[in-house]
Amino acid sequence: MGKALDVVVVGGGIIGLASGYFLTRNGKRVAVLDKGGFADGASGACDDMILFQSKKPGINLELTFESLELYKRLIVDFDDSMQFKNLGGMVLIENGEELAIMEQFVKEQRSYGLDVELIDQKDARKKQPFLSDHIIASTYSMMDSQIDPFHVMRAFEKQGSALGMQIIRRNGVIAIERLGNANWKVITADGTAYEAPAVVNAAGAWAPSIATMVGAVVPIVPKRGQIVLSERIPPIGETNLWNAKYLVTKLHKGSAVTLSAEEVELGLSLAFTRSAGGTYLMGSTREYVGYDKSTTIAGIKGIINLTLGYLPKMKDVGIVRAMAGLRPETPDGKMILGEHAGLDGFYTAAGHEGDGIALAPITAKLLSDLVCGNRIERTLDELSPNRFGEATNE
Amino acid sequence: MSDETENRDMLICRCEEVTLGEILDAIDDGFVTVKDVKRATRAGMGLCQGRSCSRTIARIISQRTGKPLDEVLPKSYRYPVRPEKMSAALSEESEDESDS
Amino acid sequence: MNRIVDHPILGPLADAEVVHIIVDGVALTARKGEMIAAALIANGKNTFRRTVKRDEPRGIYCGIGRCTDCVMTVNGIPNVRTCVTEVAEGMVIETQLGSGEWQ
Amino acid sequence: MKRVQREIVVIGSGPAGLCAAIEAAQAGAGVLLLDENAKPGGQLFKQIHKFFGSADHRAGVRGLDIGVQLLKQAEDLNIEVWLNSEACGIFDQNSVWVVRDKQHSITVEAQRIIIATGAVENSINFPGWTLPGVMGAGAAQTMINVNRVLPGHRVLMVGSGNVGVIVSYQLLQAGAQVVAIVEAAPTLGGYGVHTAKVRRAGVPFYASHTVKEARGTDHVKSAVLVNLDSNWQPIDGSEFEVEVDTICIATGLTPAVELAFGSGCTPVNSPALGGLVPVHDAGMKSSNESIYVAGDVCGVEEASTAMEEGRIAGLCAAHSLSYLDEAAFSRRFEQLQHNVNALRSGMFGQRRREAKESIVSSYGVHR
Repeated sequence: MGKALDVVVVGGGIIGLASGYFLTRNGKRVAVLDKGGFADGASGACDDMILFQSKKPGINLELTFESLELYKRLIVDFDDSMQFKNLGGMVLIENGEELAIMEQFVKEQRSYGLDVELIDQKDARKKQPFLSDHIIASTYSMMDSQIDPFHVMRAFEKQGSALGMQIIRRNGVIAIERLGNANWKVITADGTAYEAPAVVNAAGAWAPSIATMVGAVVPIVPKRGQIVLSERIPPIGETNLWNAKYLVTKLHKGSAVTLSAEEVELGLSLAFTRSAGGTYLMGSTREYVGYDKSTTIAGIKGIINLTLGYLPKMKDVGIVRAMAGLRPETPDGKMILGEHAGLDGFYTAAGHEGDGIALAPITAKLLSDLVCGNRIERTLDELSPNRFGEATNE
Repeated sequence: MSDETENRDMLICRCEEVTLGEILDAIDDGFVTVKDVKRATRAGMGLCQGRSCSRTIARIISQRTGKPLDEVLPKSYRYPVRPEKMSAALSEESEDESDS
Repeated sequence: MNRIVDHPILGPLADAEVVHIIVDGVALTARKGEMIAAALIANGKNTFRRTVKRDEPRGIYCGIGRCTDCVMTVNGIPNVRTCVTEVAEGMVIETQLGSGEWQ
Repeated sequence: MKRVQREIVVIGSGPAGLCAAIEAAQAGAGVLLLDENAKPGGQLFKQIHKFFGSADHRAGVRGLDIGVQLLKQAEDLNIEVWLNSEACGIFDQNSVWVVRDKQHSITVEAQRIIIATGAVENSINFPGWTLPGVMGAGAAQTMINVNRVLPGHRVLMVGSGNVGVIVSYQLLQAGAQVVAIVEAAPTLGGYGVHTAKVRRAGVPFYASHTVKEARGTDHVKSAVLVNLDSNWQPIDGSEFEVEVDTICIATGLTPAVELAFGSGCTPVNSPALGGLVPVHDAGMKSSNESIYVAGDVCGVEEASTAMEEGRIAGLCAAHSLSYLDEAAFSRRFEQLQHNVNALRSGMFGQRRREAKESIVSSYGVHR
């Protein structure tokens, strides 16, 4: 079983590896367990974004600010850029209704300290020459940044291992028992057991099944997102792009902005972002299909249809791959971070939906402070696993 | 395959220009399957999606770690299996062109 | 010229309609129905592109449309696999530098 | 996207695909045959050498002539053939996404799919292996026999298996000079009949040798060969340089399994058959009820075995749609089984036969 441990982290995606690194840096002896290979979960099937503009004012937006600052410090500590880039972002506006709602939303975001503005068609076209004529305006923020998930995970792994963090892959957790001495015993597929006073459930979309092993309830639902990857091409315009339509239908339930049948059925919205490898990730869908990670003809066609609607010139660009990831979604759109009531030493750090890359450092730091008993300025009640009351598995 | 250690600068992945050295370093860092090495180095993420290099990478991992080949493979198999222009993925075939 | 004009098994090369192509600004002739890569090699051109990182020359490698090493910019569109794309009259073919230019 | 329905869709019109389509059509099923190339026939039209084996395996007939005969049979049965049509993916077990002429997309909903996508050439790596002029032996074969263009004039062949020696002979026929054939193993690989022809033409063989380096700036100018000791390590000082403008790599083939595995067919590793292949039963059915496999995609063998496996797949796919009564089906099935087993004889054949038998016997386990 190896040397005694202080924390067993279940789940080796970006949240698990980041948490393992911060805990190890705080002097804890940590083992990170993953049932799959490197980045087999959502962390390996998503875009690179540290995105502000899609966030409603509130804790998610605040935590994204803090997370960006942490990334900047980690880049210095690790002496590794991890392909961090600050290209900025534009949310594309197609009609008057969207413009009215986005004007209001931008005002709110600015009051929350987000440096975002509305720009007209001419400026939008200057920043993104491939834009379709029907785009009437856009938001623009230099805050939206990105970092390469694979570089980040490899850096957390390398730095953590250097400090003694263990990483065990391809060996899933099959049971977690509570021992008499108040330790937890985590039993893996090959029979090895890992014992420690603290267990962190960082299993993303699979966090519910880990929680049930200790009788806890984590109301996370997998939400499939299909993504289509282009071939490597020189940069298309300055910034990454999203469409206002989807955001508006979320912000204003009764708004006159309507989605097409395809957009409703697939939960389609535009996310057009440049990867570290020079390819463009085009997405994405939002489908409740359980743990099925396959791609579909409807999904791929839907994404291409949507993208060409906003960027017609992309028609001559080739696609090399389609993939899907499972976003871990919570009922209130906020992550689950904290110790479970009545289960001392059992923590959950999961449920980041589409923001796992952006929020990994701040999640890991707060989780590590919780486990180590360090003082935390902000209250984390909003994120507590116990906020769902007597949640039952409906 | 000439002696491995000497040719660290030799390319293994033609599309993404990933060298033998980068792949060996990734293996030594614990990335010991074709999928792991792809995500750690981009080898296999290029235009041909690993068709040219996955088998070679599997052999290098197997030689370096002693793992049998079938533990190191398979790579991931995602569609489309050929690079297709976005316009081609979309444009319907008109009625007359295809028969019944 | 690298064309196999006569062959002990396949016999003499049948004549084919001539197709004119422009390669890096130079007018060349090709045979109707043949692949771009074959036409270029027949005309003595073996370097089809230069790579993104190392700016190294690349040409035909698998010859059956799978390794994507033979891609060039054809009629302004980069990453066209020349070993499985037929020539066409007036086709403009350019050696591709890196990931190519997108107008 | 436009959707059409078909009973049986065959992907790949090489020897396996052509024979699968013919057999299924003869049984009465509706067949659509797809190929991504402008001409059907796959490797058949590159094989200008004479086949050998028993008479009913068309011994003494050249590959390309077999191709012409099969195409004629397919036309007589008016099998629907879509050329320049790439099968990009198989979704929900039976929907084939096809892109035609690299311009149009169409979804073909098939009751049965026969994957006959063949194999791709392996690579070996040495400094300079990415220079123009270094290519697969199959690429050179396609250039000379299909495109009638010489890829180069002074050729080094790496690998002495059947592909290496046959392509060397065809390079000579096309007017190129084959400077040498190197083989890393201590003994040569190909069938004696092919090796003898090439040796008679004066081409030197270097067993226990490999390429240490290819030299050139924009194109291959020369190759440095090196002698290998008994455990395949280069012997310092044994290097010598040969002036060549082309290096052909003939170091084996790997099944082209992306379509099969992308649609969820279960893989199994079979070194004797070229690596990971889709598990299949004696009737060539994969782990997926509606998907059959045939030819090099489920085990690298020869064109003749690919043709027989194609026929078995076509027969069984048609029968699974209740074409042919039980008696007619089992009579034909027995005959085809006999044919394919007869081909897997001799030292090489035996190893492949055992590999196939272990795959078929493990079929139940893998389902």
